[in-house]
Amino acid sequence: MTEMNMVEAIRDTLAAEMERDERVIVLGQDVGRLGGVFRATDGLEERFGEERVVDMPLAEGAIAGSAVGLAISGLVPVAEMQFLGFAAQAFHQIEGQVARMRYRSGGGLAMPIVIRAPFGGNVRTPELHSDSQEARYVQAPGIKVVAPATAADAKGLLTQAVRDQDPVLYLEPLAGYRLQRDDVPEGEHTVPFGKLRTVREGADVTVVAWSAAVRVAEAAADLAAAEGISCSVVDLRTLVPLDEDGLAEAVARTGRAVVVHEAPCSAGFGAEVIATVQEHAFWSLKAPMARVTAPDTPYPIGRLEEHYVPSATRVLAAIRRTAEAG
Amino acid sequence: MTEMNMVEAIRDTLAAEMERDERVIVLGQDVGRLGGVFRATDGLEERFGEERVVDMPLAEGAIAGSAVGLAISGLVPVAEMQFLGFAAQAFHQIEGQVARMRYRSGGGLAMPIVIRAPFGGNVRTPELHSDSQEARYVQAPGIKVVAPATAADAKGLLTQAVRDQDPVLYLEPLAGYRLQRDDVPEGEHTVPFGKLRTVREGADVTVVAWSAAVRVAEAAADLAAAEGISCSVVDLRTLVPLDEDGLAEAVARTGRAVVVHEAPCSAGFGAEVIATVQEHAFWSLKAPMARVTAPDTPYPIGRLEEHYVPSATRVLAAIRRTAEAG
Amino acid sequence: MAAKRAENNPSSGGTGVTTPGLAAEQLVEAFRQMLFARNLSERGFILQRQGRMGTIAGAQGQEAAIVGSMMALERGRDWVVPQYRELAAMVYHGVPLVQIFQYFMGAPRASRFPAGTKVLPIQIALAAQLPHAVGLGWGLRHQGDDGVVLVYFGEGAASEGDAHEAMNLAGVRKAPVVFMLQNNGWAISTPLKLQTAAESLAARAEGYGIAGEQVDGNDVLAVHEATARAVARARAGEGATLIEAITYRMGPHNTADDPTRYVEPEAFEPWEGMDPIDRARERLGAEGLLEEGVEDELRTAIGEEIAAAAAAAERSAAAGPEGLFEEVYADPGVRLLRQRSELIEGNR
Amino acid sequence: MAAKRAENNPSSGGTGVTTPGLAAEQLVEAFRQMLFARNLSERGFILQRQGRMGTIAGAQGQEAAIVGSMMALERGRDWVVPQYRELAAMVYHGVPLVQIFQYFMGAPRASRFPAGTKVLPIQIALAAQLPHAVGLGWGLRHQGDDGVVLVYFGEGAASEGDAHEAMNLAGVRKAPVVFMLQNNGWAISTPLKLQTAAESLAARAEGYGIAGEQVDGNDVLAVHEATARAVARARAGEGATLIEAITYRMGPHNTADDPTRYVEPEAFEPWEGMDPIDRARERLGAEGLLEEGVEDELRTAIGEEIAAAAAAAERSAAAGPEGLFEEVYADPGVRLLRQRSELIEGNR
Ligand SMILES: Cc1ncc(C[n+]2csc(CCOP(=O)(O)OP(=O)(O)O)c2C)c(N)n1
Ligand SMILES: Cc1ncc(C[n+]2csc(CCOP(=O)(O)OP(=O)(O)O)c2C)c(N)n1
Ligand SMILES: [Mg+2]
Ligand SMILES: [Mg+2]
Repeated sequence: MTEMNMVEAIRDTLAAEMERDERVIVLGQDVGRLGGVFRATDGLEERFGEERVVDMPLAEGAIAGSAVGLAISGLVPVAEMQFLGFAAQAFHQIEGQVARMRYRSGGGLAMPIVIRAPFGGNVRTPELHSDSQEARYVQAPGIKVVAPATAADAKGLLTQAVRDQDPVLYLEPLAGYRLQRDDVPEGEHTVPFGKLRTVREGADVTVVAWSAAVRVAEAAADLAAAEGISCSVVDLRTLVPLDEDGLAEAVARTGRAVVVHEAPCSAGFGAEVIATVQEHAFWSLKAPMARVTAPDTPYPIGRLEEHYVPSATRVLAAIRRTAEAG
Repeated sequence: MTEMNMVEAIRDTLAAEMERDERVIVLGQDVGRLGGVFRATDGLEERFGEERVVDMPLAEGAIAGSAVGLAISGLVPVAEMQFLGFAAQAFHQIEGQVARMRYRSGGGLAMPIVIRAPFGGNVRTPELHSDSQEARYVQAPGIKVVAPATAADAKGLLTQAVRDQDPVLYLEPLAGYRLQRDDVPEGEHTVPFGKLRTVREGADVTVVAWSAAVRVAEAAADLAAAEGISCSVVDLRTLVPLDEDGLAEAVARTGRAVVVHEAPCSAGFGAEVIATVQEHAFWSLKAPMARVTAPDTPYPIGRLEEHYVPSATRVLAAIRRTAEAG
Repeated sequence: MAAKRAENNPSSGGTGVTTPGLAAEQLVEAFRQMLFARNLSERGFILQRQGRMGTIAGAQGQEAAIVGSMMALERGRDWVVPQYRELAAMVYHGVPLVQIFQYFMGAPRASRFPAGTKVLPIQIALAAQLPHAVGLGWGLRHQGDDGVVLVYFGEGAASEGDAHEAMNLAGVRKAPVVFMLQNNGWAISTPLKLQTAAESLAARAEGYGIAGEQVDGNDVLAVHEATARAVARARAGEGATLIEAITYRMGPHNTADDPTRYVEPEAFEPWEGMDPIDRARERLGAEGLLEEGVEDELRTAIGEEIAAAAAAAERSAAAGPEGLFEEVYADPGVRLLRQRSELIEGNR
Repeated sequence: MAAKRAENNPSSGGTGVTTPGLAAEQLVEAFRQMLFARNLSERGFILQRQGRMGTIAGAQGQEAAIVGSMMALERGRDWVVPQYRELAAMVYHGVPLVQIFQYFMGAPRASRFPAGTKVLPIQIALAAQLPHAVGLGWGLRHQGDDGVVLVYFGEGAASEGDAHEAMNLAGVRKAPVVFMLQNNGWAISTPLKLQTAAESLAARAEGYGIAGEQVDGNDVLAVHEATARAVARARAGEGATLIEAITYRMGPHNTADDPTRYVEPEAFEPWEGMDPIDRARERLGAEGLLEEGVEDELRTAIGEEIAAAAAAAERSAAAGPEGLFEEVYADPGVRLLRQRSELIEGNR
């Protein structure tokens, strides 16, 4: 085990995978000499050369779109979108092409592509940089959607993503990049897709989250514990594939659930969590499941983000309500 | 009242609104001389001239993006996306610009824009033409999402959309374009946003749908009635704004719900319907709410679409299960 | 690099390039391929009208642009990335004809080509295939493969952002790509003048630092020659070329289209007598390469081949609901497998 | 329309256009505006370093390109659509300086400009403002308004599909738009040669049927002249122009950037002595337009104005959660209003 933050874990994993498999190439805006605006690719160009770590023209569609062709040629492209919000510029390529090429070709063309993108709030960015838009990619069949919450999972899930035969949208929480350090297994470490992580076990309410919201959920669980409410916290890790059995069981054990995410409420992935749980564990529910999310408004400018992004206080309030209901 | 199909209702409404307000202009691919690939704008160019009915270059981003500028100049653009699937090419302009410009400008710049787009299955199109992608626009705060199921509502909601100060994504069901004829009020007819339509009242199960799925829901309700199961059918009409009270009440009255939509299951708008209902009407629920949707796979080629798009038979099966549960 | 102007399109009133680029027997083969492309389009329309096939876009009028370019590639070495009218190029480069029909009949897996076939499936979002072609060419070169990628698109598709992003990237990466822009004057009902104010689309090449040239798209030799030059340049590591083939859509956009709604009859006038097949036949005749009766034999053989493939495609198995789930993911996961069994059971 | 080449950018080694385009007093005003732009950038960096403001991108090195172009518009008649470095142009055309600071301090409604201000808010998705500018210009003309739209973007943004789609549409609609492409050599860390292989970005104009020209972007007179020509053309209904102003980013990309990680010191060499403010000062001096001490007075006055605005912005009210809900919709509907009251209560 080595203690590191998430950016370090991602960087090390990329280096290890590039070392292991020369088909892996990294492409994106400013990923080369600069090492990425968050330094997630720092040192890679120096080590692997500018043919394998490629600074791309400023065109997200061409980044995702050329990754399709690179994959067909036999390479394993790991593309970076500088911010998830700008992946909107490539949305037609990601959902219409990256996600569908295997299906379109009846399995003839595999798409072992990783698209890495930072997202999430609380870091005072200009507009569009912090938007949480994971649900729209869940609605694009053919791509997997992965959202680690810890440095260890960042490594394990990224390793899996690079080796996976399917395209993976790999979401990196901006707020967790440097803030949080944790123990990361040394050497080979993969985390399988579709298995949630039980962060803590508790008896009264199950809090469901992913990515940066997991830390908020944990903080809220701490506060709740101080009030005598015992919470489970689960980290979904991957939205596609979804661990629906694990999720249903985790909620069934307490009969109460609070889902936390940074995206706006309506049609956010929290809705899917609730729909899935009530389909699989309806009879064990003791109270309505609650969502703690951003409101249905655009990500705001700096001074307002503390109100927008779910806080431990807001999650605590929902935990209380949910624990007391019924 | 005049009997007409949906394409006729849309065409007449566009003409009436262009007549009423000279600021209204229509733009899109092949909307002019051809009158649109589905003839929804047939005759408009002849009547209003090619400065107000504008054939655009083949670039969806420029259609949505220039609509933003046209609106700022003081016009009321009604843009057509030839198929909703190709609005993906304009997704960054729709969610990042059309939807946000009012917010960005602190209310200084209104965006009275309508984006019309046909969508939905059962018409044997090539790939991407039939995709149901309404949920991704619901996750784009700032735009309203409207999906009429009848010709009368097509008129009433389109009139409202053109007059609305907010941008509206107006979704037209391909399958309903010509198939279905119904009575449409003559003269001025608006339908307010955010009020669902009760298609029929029933005692046992509430079936929730919008757009083309409403007809499927009705057909299933007929089949259920023959088996002695009495269904309410509600048509949401607008997804944003959502009539959450109307929805919760409609489900509460029966305590059982089936949601039907053509989009893939995961993170589809059906999840939002279920999440909203259980938040507002949990204690009245007698059984898990069911979803009848497409699977989490891309819209398939012709021979498979009968399996993909929810059929009355599949909805009936879900109604039965839901009626019997608990 | 300024774009060359074609001297022989109707608007400039020329009469055709005369430099021979294809050997005699290749010229006959090109003629045969053009007949094949024409027949395939015509058969497609008939089958669609008979309700035996879905919407299809024909190649009528564009056979020289398609055949001249496809034959400038080496089969098994170079790649073809189609828009949707280039069925003949797909077949020439290894796609079984029966799969073409299966595709339009809506059969699953119709676009899974035999291993080693260097052709991408038709994809429907206009211009979205262009960045794929660039990535593919770049990736081949990265791996020391000297294959060249020929990608087709229309003058309508050229207005999409993807076209710009792809050509600019090709310039930066010196990708071995030939961008074959078939300017057929129409994007469904939208005429060129509403598509762009540019006088030359090949002129866009300069803004990307790639080579550009306009060519008479109805002259199979001229197209072949321009493409062969571009392929040689790409093969030699000199990067991409944008070829604007000036041609004309002689039929409706596709089987769903009714051009009488938007085309003035005059629009066709300058193109009368420009039918690429007629022009190729004249050339063959002038050079004494087409013996009496040969064309009829070719047509008969082609007709039989195409009819047989269509019939075979119709015999292919009906598709069950499990087809929905095939090859969405390499590894679909529990949730999708559950949806699969529920759907299959629900349909029983 | 072929693009004109600038004769006076470092790569071609020229020394500056001499045709005067601005009257004497306008020239002094241009100089003042450039000092203002420079000071605003510098003040922005200081405030950001002090933690009093968010990330900001400076205009250092690009003042001539910005000021020369903005002054070629008529205030109150023409429109400015910025990328993000053109704060001086926004202020010149009516945006209150205090709102500029409020924007970077993250205050709500900072981009709601006084009624009649013909400036669009900064928006952050690169190139996405270009189709807005085209729609705006087209819409003005449609309504008989002869205003012209000046839209700024960088050579990085020029690689986006939106740039292509917008310029092509401008050609078709003959929209009265001036596309001011500031080619400052860098997009964050990405140098021009990895951005495009084109030798001239102005050359792209030909592919859209619009006018194109390269200009020495560090010569305020040259920029003014080129823009004035383009504005006149647009006003006369002759359509759009793409101006490529060759300039150089003298500082980091923005306050978050550390250029020593990626710029070789040599990269700056050709630009030494090309500081647009120095060049303007020289010209003023040569023409006897800048009396001793005037520059200092200007600098002092500008410094005070800017400091006062920054201070005023800091005093503006803190934002409560209701700010999240303002102006998302004209008519928010029940659900959003419920979310609003829940959020406000939940935060109490
Ligand atoms: C992104 C996208 N937008 C719209 C369409 C609908 N569409 C299909 S073909 C076509 C016209 C294409 O014109 P062009 O590129 O010139 O090719 P041509 O049909 O003339 O060969 C349109 C608008 C589409 N398939 N994809
Ligand atoms: C669509 C989009 N992609 C990425 C970014 C992140 N980004 C902000 S500025 C910048 C570089 C812009 O370069 P250029 O257009 O040349 O303008 P300059 O900064 O040089 O003035 C990048 C990549 C963005 N804002 N928008
Ligand atoms: Mg065409
Ligand atoms: Mg730049």
